Amino acid sequence: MIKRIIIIITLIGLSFVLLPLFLNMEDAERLSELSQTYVTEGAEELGTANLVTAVVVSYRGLDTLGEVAVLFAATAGVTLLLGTKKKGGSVTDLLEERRGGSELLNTGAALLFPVLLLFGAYIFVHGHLTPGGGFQGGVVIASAFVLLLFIESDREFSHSVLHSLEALSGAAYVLIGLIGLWFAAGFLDPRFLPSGEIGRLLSAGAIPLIYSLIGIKVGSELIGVVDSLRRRS
Amino acid sequence: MVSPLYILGIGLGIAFLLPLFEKLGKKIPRIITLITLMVFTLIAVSWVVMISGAVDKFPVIFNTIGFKAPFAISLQVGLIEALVLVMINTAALLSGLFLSLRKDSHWEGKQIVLFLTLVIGVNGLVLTRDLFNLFVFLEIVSISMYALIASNDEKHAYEAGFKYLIAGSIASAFYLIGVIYLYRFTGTLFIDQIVAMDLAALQATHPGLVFAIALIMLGLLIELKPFPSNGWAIDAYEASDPAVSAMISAVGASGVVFAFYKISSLFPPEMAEIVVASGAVTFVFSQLVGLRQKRVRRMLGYSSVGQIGIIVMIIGLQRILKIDDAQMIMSSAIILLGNHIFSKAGLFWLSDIFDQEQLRRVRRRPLMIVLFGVFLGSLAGLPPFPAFWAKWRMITVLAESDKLFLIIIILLGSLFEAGYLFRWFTTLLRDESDPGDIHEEQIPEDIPVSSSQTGVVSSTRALAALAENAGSVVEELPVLSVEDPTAAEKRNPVVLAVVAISSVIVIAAGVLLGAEFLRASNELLLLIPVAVLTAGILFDLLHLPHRIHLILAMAGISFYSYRILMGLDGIYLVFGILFLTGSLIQMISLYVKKSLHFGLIPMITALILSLGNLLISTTRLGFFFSWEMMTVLSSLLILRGRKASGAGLRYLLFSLGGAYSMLIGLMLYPDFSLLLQGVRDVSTPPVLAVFLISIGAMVKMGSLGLHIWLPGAYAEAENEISSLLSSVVSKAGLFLLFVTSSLYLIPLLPSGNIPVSVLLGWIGAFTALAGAFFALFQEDIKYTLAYSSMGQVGYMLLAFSLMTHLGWVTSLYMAVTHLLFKALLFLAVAGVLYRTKTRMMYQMGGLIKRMPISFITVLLSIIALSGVPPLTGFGGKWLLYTALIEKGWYLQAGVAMFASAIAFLYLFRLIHVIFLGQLKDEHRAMKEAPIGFLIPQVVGMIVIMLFSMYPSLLIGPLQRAVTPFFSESIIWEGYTVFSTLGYWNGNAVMYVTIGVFIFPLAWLLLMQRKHTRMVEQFNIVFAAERPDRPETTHFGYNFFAHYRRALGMYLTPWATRWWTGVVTLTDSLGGTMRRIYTGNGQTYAFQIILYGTVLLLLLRGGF
Amino acid sequence: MITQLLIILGAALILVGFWGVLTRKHIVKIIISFSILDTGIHLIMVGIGYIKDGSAPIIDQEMPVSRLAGNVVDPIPSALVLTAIVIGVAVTALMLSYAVQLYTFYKTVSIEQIKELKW
Amino acid sequence: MIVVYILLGLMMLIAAVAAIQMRNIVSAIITAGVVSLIGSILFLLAGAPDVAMTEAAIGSALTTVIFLFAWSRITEQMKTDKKSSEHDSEGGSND
Repeated sequence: MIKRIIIIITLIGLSFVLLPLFLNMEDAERLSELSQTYVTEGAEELGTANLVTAVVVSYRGLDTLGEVAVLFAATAGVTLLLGTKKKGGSVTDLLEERRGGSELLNTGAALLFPVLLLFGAYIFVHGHLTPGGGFQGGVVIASAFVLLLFIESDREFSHSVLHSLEALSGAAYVLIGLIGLWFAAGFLDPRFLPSGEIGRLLSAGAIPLIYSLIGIKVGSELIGVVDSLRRRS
Repeated sequence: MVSPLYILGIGLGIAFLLPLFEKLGKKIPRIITLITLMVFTLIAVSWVVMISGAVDKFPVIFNTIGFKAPFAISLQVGLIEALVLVMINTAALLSGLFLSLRKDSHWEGKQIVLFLTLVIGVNGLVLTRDLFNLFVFLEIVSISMYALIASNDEKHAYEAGFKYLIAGSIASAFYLIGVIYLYRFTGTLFIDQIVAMDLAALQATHPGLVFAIALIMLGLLIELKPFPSNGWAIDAYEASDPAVSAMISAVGASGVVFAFYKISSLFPPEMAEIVVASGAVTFVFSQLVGLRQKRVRRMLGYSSVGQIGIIVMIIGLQRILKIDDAQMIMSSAIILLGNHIFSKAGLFWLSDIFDQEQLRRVRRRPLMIVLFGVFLGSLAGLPPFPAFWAKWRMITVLAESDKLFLIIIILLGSLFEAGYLFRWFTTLLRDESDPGDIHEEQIPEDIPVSSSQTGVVSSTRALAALAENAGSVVEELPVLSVEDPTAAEKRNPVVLAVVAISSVIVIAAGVLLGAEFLRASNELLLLIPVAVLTAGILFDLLHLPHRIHLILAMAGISFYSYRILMGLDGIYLVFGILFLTGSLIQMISLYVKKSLHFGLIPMITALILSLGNLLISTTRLGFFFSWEMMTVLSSLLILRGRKASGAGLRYLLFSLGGAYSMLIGLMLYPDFSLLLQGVRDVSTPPVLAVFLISIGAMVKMGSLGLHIWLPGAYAEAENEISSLLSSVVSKAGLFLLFVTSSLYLIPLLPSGNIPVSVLLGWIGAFTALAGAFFALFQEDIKYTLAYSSMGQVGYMLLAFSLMTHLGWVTSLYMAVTHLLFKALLFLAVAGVLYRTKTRMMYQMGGLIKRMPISFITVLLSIIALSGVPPLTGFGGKWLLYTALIEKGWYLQAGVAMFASAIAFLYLFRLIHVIFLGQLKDEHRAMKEAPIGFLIPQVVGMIVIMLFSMYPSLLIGPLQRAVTPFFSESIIWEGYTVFSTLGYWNGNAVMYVTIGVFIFPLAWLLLMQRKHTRMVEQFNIVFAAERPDRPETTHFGYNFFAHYRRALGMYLTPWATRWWTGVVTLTDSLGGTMRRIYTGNGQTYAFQIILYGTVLLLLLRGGF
Repeated sequence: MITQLLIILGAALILVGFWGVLTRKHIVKIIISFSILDTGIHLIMVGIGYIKDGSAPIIDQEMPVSRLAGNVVDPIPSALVLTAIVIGVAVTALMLSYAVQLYTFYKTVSIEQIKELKW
Repeated sequence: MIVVYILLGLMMLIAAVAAIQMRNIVSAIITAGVVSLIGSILFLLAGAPDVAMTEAAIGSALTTVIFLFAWSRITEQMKTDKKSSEHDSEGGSND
């Protein structure tokens, strides 16, 4: 109990110290100078309708590359930790008992699966126009596979296809970045392709391409994570 | 110039593709990764080359996507980034090589992927100038580390990894909150833009600003494992694969350190002070806790944490200090970082090789010893390694800024660290028969003594805690005999080569830095010992025959001595002859050894050259460097002894303590170089400086209270080394006193007019007395001689502190004569020990007929030593008493007189027990000592006789050396010396004494002839003693037991007790401290949050 | 007002998260606490990006380029949160893998019983 | 508008506390998912649809799924452990 009291006191102390950060934070009246520039010039410079996408893919493109790398490392980590030849003793497939869902579920999933795939692809292809993009689309694609897992737990995904997809999309992403360095103004510059008319699908330079690659990579990585967590030791 | 984006871009691209490459072949990812790392390294090297060509054009900012800095994320390459990246990428490359070359390497698949992402992440951390981008790279690094920690699939690694994950997540949370608020307040994430803002004005409108910065600082600081919220990190170092620990410690931590440096430009001064405090606390306490640690990897973990702590401290300091000082001190941080990277990685690798080869000791594996020595030495900041120069620079800057307290912190922490690192070293070097104990003084216990006295008997118990630890450091390593029969097959020279590269980097960096530092004062010559040592070790590794090597070394020393002595005069010349010629003669005895003795000759040579360098160094740095070299080399030499592990460690620690004390003194006293040049009328130094410097000198001389290291070191070292140490090296302390002499004239107390030298005088007198007493009760002959040396040096201290002409002449005179007769004694005894194979006097006896020359040497030396006429010792004593009485120090004279009376008692025993009496059965076929031992003895005897007959030969030059300091007080007439109190004619004394002795002898021979009956030596009637075992019935055994009883409490080893107390206290302090590491991940999380809260509260107090 | 609300809410969630991290014994609960903590941070970040009466920074018929400034929320914090969320899930996945392996080795889910390494 | 925020905020807080206090792990995981879900509604309201989508897809859905997978793996192991040591089993070690 004393321990809890000490913890409470500490947390109170922490919040007390940080009060200047939490209180008197009114809504900002205007954008910061930096985002003002993004908002006023971003659409023109990059041709994206969704300015968040402009920031994510271009202005802070290095963050996003890093983010993909984080996910990549995490996938590798999860696979390494839960990988196949582990000492941890053998446990049978944890979903074994539930194997083979009802007919209805199977049919539903079979119908839903392509729809989800398409939806995911739609999200990342339209990342520069509407909310959402590579990450969200990737998750949707992953969820399609998760659905399959739920109904058919012993399903094995084709790992080599998954791995190749992941690796190649990642490498292509980097390659596009380098093309930006060679043929446009800098690394990850999407403007080596024409920026086109705002609001069109084929606009915003290489941004849709980049977001699609991110979508594929993120999707396949997340499938990898879920798959590793699911598989028996 | 290659864009840094290639490192990140191509690196990540390859990382993404690695799973595909694996399909082409199992080994392919390894090769590709290694090539990638090599490219990284080369890119970084190319930057360094480029930048050093045009420093003013850098740093260069590289933008992404073609927008300028605040609009897009940018990377920066400047000299400091380039240097850090060279170090990090090189270390990563070596790590990769190690991982792929080690035995049963499983380095494949995801491990390689994570390894590569880790390295890329660290590169990004160093390069990026954007706060949020920094966070992303931080997460890449962290996630790669989280996963790698458990890559060895061990139970404990999972535990440690989870704790690491918890801690890292909390740190990230802090950082992220800080970043978003900083964006809110400043409207940007570009570091340089924020730095350029008027943060103080901004603070007025946004009171939260400082806390936003503080949260960012805290996030990174926690990743840097500040004490006491760092248990999770240490667990990870302990539990994960050593190669991974090496990566975490060398590569991961370095990246975060650099990130911390990057954001440090945002810190307001109050925050910088908190950072300094945090770093200092981490440094000292981690090392303190490390003292208690017995598990090797955990110990290395504590060391890592401590090393990072000191760098954090510097990063805080560079925000506080003036701009020039800040740059200076930052350069030392970079050096320390590099030093840490390569040596810590090297040690982790070595610990892995140990596991792999199931080694327990390395005594017979020279290369391993060298590697260990290099890494440990560089971590402990010993010369000539980079950390030595870095710490020097740091301390210089701190001294100029009057931050004495921080200097003490740094030196204290360094001492602790040297303590546990070298405890490990000594344990590894230990021979199987070595108990690992401090030393084994053999004093019979069979007489009733009060409990307060038994301390003497078991001064073994004195540093029991330390010793116990020393014994168990490697306990957890698999227990196998020294050399496993299959070990030869298990060895993997290729892996050792990787480790060796790391050590070569450390050495090369150290030497280059040394050249850089010493060039400023034209003291490049001082690096000669390092060169000699390196060359010598190489010779040894290549198996150059011992004798050729010896001759080469002696020739080298002779040449060096010739060059140096030509340029010296006065006191310097006296000490030059003492150091160089004295040791050269003793080196002859090494000729006896036939086979290769690894490292012996290089180290002795380097030691002698370092001693010589003391004489020619002109600056504080040069002097301290040579002093430390001498210290380190002599302790390594002591460690060669079969049972010397404890003694060597103790010697090292005391010497380092003394050296650090001296260093602080030097720093308090900036005009030291003037002093060295013999300028005497310097401004009044602070009394503290005087004390600290004199402590440095007295440790080396083994003065009473600081002598604990002495008996073990002199006794347990090899015989030749003992001789060299006690007769030559101990005089270095005296030399320091002489060159700093004017310091001791200042008043001891602010009021009175008693100078410090009076205190020194008393210490000298009591050292002489105590040395004699301690020597009295030893059964072990080498301990007897060791304590005897201690006493003799006490006389020199006493004479020196008289601060009169006669006093100084006496001191120098005794130094020279002590060199002669102590070297003779040790060499003669060395010969005896060489033949008898025992050091216990009661196991000898009757050797007079077997070893006549040794007998004569010993006889001559003890006559000389004890101060009876007619030999040199008499002159010394005569001068001493004259000088004392002249000064009016009657009490001291009394003590000295008493001490020499006692000295005679133990000296007489050397002859009596060893050479007279009954010859042991096993010694019947014994021969005289080898010729190599005898040559120096004969030379020495001749010199002693010469000086005895013609004291002016010696006293004359000494007198002239001292004359510049004091007006002359003695006059010569022919061979007769006149003082104010009387005169001494060496010739006359000799003749009279001979006359006095010859007459009774003749009378004896004539008168007793008819009563004398010749008996065979083994006739039991002779001396009525039982000739054989048990030895305790030997007449020489426990010879002075009655005195012990009589002297009672005066023999209580106060000093030993005091130091025992200090060690026990430190040890238990460390033991208490480490209780905070409960092992519970949740507690660690709480500690982190509490730590953060406290830091923030402190900061709030500042506003 | 909305910024203030989101920030207070975020801070409250952070505190709840810390409370959970510091007091729950079950490692899965601790991981849950971390994800709540993360959500709190994301709330704060979005709150900071909010602009008075702002809408999403997306150009369409109702929101032509000329009207953007002053009427849309700051895109930068949104972009940062995006990244933070993905990083959060990556860390959570790793934590969960650790939880699974810890159970395999220690046969417990209580963090208090997982402390073989200490001192 | 403000009222909606406050209401959602309160729900979120309650859900968060509940997730931490609940004894049943599965409910706790799902409740934590609810916290995220409400969060994503708040994001949508605050003019950040991108974030809202991400939070809903990743923070709420995906995170919950991996939590459940991981937890079921642990419970699965618990079951086999219990089977292998039937006699000294002591019941629920959920919390």
